[in-house]
Amino acid sequence: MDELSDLYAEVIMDHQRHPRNFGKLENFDREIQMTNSSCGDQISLQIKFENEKIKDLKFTGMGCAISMASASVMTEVMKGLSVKEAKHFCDEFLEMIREGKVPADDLKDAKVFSNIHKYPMRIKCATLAWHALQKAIE
Amino acid sequence: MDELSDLYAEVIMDHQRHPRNFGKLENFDREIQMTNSSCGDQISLQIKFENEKIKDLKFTGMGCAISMASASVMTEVMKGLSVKEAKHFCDEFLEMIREGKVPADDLKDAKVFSNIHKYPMRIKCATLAWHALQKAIE
Amino acid sequence: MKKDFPILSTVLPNGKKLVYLDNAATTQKPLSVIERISHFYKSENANVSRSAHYLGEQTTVSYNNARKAVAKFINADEDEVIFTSGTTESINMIAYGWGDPNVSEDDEIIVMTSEHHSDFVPWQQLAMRKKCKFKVVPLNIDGTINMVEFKKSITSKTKIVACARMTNSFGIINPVEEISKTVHENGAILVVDGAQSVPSMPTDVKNMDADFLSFSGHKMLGPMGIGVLYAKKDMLESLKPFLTGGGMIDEVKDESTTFACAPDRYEAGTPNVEGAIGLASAIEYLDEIGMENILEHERSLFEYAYSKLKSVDRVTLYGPKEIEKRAGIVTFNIKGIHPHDVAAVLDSNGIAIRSGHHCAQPILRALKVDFMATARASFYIYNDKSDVDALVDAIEDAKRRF
Amino acid sequence: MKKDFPILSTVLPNGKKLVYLDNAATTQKPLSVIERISHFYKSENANVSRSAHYLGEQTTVSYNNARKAVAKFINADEDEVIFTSGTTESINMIAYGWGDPNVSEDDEIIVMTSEHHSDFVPWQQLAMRKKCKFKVVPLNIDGTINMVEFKKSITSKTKIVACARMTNSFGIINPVEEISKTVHENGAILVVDGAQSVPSMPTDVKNMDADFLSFSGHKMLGPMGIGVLYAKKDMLESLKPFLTGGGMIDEVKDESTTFACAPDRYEAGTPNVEGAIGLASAIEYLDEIGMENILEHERSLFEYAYSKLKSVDRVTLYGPKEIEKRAGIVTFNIKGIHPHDVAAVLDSNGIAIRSGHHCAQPILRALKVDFMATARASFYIYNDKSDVDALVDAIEDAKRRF
Ligand SMILES: Cc1ncc(COP(=O)(O)O)c(C=O)c1O
Ligand SMILES: Cc1ncc(COP(=O)(O)O)c(C=O)c1O
Repeated sequence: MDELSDLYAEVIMDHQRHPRNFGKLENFDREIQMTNSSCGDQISLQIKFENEKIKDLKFTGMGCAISMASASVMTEVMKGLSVKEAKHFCDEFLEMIREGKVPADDLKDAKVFSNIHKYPMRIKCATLAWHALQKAIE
Repeated sequence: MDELSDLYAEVIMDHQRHPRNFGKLENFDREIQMTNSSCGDQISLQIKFENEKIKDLKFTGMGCAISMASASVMTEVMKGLSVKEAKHFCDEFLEMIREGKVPADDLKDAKVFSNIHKYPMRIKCATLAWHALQKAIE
Repeated sequence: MKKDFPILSTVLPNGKKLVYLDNAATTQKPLSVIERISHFYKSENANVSRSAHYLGEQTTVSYNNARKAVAKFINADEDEVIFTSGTTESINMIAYGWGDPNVSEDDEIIVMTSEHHSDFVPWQQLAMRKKCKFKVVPLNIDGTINMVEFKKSITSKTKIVACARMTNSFGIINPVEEISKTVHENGAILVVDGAQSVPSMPTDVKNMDADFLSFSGHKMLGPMGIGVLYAKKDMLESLKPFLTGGGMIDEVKDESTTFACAPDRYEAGTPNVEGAIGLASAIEYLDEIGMENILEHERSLFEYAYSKLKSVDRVTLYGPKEIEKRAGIVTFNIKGIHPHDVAAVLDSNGIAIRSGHHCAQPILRALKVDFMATARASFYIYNDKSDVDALVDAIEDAKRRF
Repeated sequence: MKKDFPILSTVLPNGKKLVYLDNAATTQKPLSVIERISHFYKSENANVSRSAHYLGEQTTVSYNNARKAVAKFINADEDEVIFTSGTTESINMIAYGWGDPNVSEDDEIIVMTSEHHSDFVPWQQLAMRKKCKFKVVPLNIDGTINMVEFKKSITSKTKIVACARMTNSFGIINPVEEISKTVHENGAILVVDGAQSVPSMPTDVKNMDADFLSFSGHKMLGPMGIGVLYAKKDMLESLKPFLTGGGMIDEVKDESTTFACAPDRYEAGTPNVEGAIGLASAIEYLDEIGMENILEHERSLFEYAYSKLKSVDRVTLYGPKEIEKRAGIVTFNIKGIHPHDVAAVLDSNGIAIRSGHHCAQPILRALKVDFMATARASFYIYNDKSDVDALVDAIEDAKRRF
């Protein structure tokens, strides 16, 4: 395809069409709501912790393909990580998006967002869910 | 001389050096203070009326040569005029200054200000005293 | 006409030709305006009013002439034209400068649900400061003002009614003349947001009988950073100076300050002369075309786009169908595609539209618009039917991809 | 350097070459700034942040980069830089946005007698709104701040101290570092007016420990209509948004509005992107010369002018003699000639200076300056000794004529 597939990679389109961990938890320790004020994207994130680990997490929200796919990928990669690992993962992801830095660690599916730093107007879309997580575990 | 003599005509320089009717009246019916806010020029005008006529008038003030000479000339030409004549005279003067209109009536010494309309930044200087008079007799 | 606008020949890095359809956000500038600005800085620039030298005189004359040009353009008097930095500042100037000294706890302020945030939040905040009633007039299903509800909501306690002459969300032309009559019958003042209407149709402040009117230069071919507040002469008595400082004073003493006359008293600090003369140059360009013709042109493009899009599968069009209620704004959504993604696909086709809430969350919420966001294509003088065709093609591309 | 500034080759209608010495009022623009503006309108222009298309992206990136450039120039963080329309708006934004919510009747506000009206009237009006004490610090005979009196006037009740780093009337550099220490020891905040200092000397907000700093683009080679408010990070909590509207909100509901984060929350409405990028381009030009060098250059011209004028009959020079307290402003009067007439004669010689009260009536009144007005020649980067020579010659001409 064309240059748009840079932005809307297969994996992103897949997560957008079938978001993972979409919905509400019956039981959660922390809930964070966040909006991207310039474009109106919204996310609500619920987390259940156990032994300093992210035992489960789910999200609901409204937004573009990038922000929804990014939230979906985030929940997928974060499940089961320790809070410390999650923080580190977040930092790596945000540096990749904002500065185009190649991540030191394996970001798994989150790597498909590495092109976003070339689209400055979409950075906020790709990072919304991750900022919500950061706030939840800070 | 050069183009400056357009602005600072002999008559103007004479009135500036020797302002007529400068000072305070012992007895007056009306006193008006006015400032030109953009440049700070100030005038205080006192008038004594008699039978609908301007019997006497004096001014004090602080300002540039144009504004002081214009006040001096104004007091000289206005003394003895009826209020109606004075109003008319004022209108003619202001039209001459603001629009460059050749006055229908004889403005006497006040005609030396006819070049001022070519100096938009000095219009307020030349008209301050006349506005003060207008306010005093309106 | 496109050749007067250098930016319109832009080719994107992917080789696509730019089709600029984001005019309700900001318009492009003709060469004449760009060159007027350069000329100003190359041969006139000085501070205004207070510098009595050759350049200062040039600048002062140009600035005063710009004020005259604006006054003529909206049929106002010179003293009624206050230069601001834009519509948003103009409206805040009324809210603080007129609202604060004149509104009290028992009063009411009325706005329409379809107002732009800049004509909504300042009034809401004023109402909060004054602890007075803030009424938001409901809309009809097509986004037009529900006039029955409006007339019910206005009372003798109403002090201020704020209303856009044209909305930026759907491009609806509101019946301000009718609103104005009702407002004045009830003893309130009418504050008109002209940010969208002044660029797109004739404006006559006396005809519409607005007490205040605000608009922005950048939405009508002028530079950024300049706007206008028209204040009806009768209002100048009760409009308090809002920003204070140099240029708006008469005399400053330690204990008190006296202020200059209007319009100076409302223009604190060094004015944006560049902006004012740039706006005057824009007005010259618009006048040559004629504001009636501009409205007609926008409407013809709207009708063309509407007729093409109304039968396109998955496309929802917002706003009334009646052409006399509209100007050149087409607001739409595509089922299953978030407007940001629509905008991204359109952008990859060279087409610049806007997506999002358009600073108009209340109307989107009230009408329960999908995603609380829409795509919006807005036309201006330099657009033509081929731009609409390109838009429609790109919408098909978006549908294919999502 | 003069050749970078097209306007400086102006020849007046009477054949005289322009000598521009009104830089404290506004500065001229180098071709690079003028062309940056044209380029923006010819190939980048869009609305910022909210328009996610090719041009919108260009504009947003340029706007953000401009903010970074300003932050770096004054050693601030990006989030601490708020774009305004100029110094006057910046100061009003502090007075309304910080003053109104944080000052009460028992508090005190202190300003210097030498403040510009834009850094005097907003504080006086705030004090009047709050019915609190407004103290004006007396000056020494040379126009410098009487530091003994200042230290006596500040108390634990003092909330705000406002002071220019450089005055526009006499070009005096005030000891803000020392003032800052005293202010903070007393638990007050320091608001610095940088309108004159930022263009003429290095600025480091951390070093001078200002809580707020304001300046204008047009006085430092940038376009009109753009200014900066620096707000120290600690102050952002207590600085209320002042102008409300589009672009500064988080969510708007009928009953309430939540605001975005700094700096967006303080920039309501479409920002002046042209102004911001023009200012960034000006900063680039200034950085190439170096702010230390600019101060040194101004001082060398001041010293040259001072040494020539101090022995000229009928000429009175204002301000301190010590060069370390001054930059490139020479303020003077000629005995028996009103400064407006001085300016007129100088203008006929091609020399642009300013005459009048320079928006600084309090200092002129306090020092009992003749005419309550002065003539003022102010130098900038493109002036040289030949300009000073022309000034001195023209002063002789004025003396001959009056
Ligand atoms: C010291 C000082 N403060 C404030 C101002 C006001 O700046 P502006 O007119 O750009 O708002 C000026 C310039 O006029 C100034 O010299
Ligand atoms: C209807 C309406 N009102 C107000 C505004 C605010 O104008 P500005 O951003 O130029 O201040 C806009 C544009 O954004 C608008 O479309």
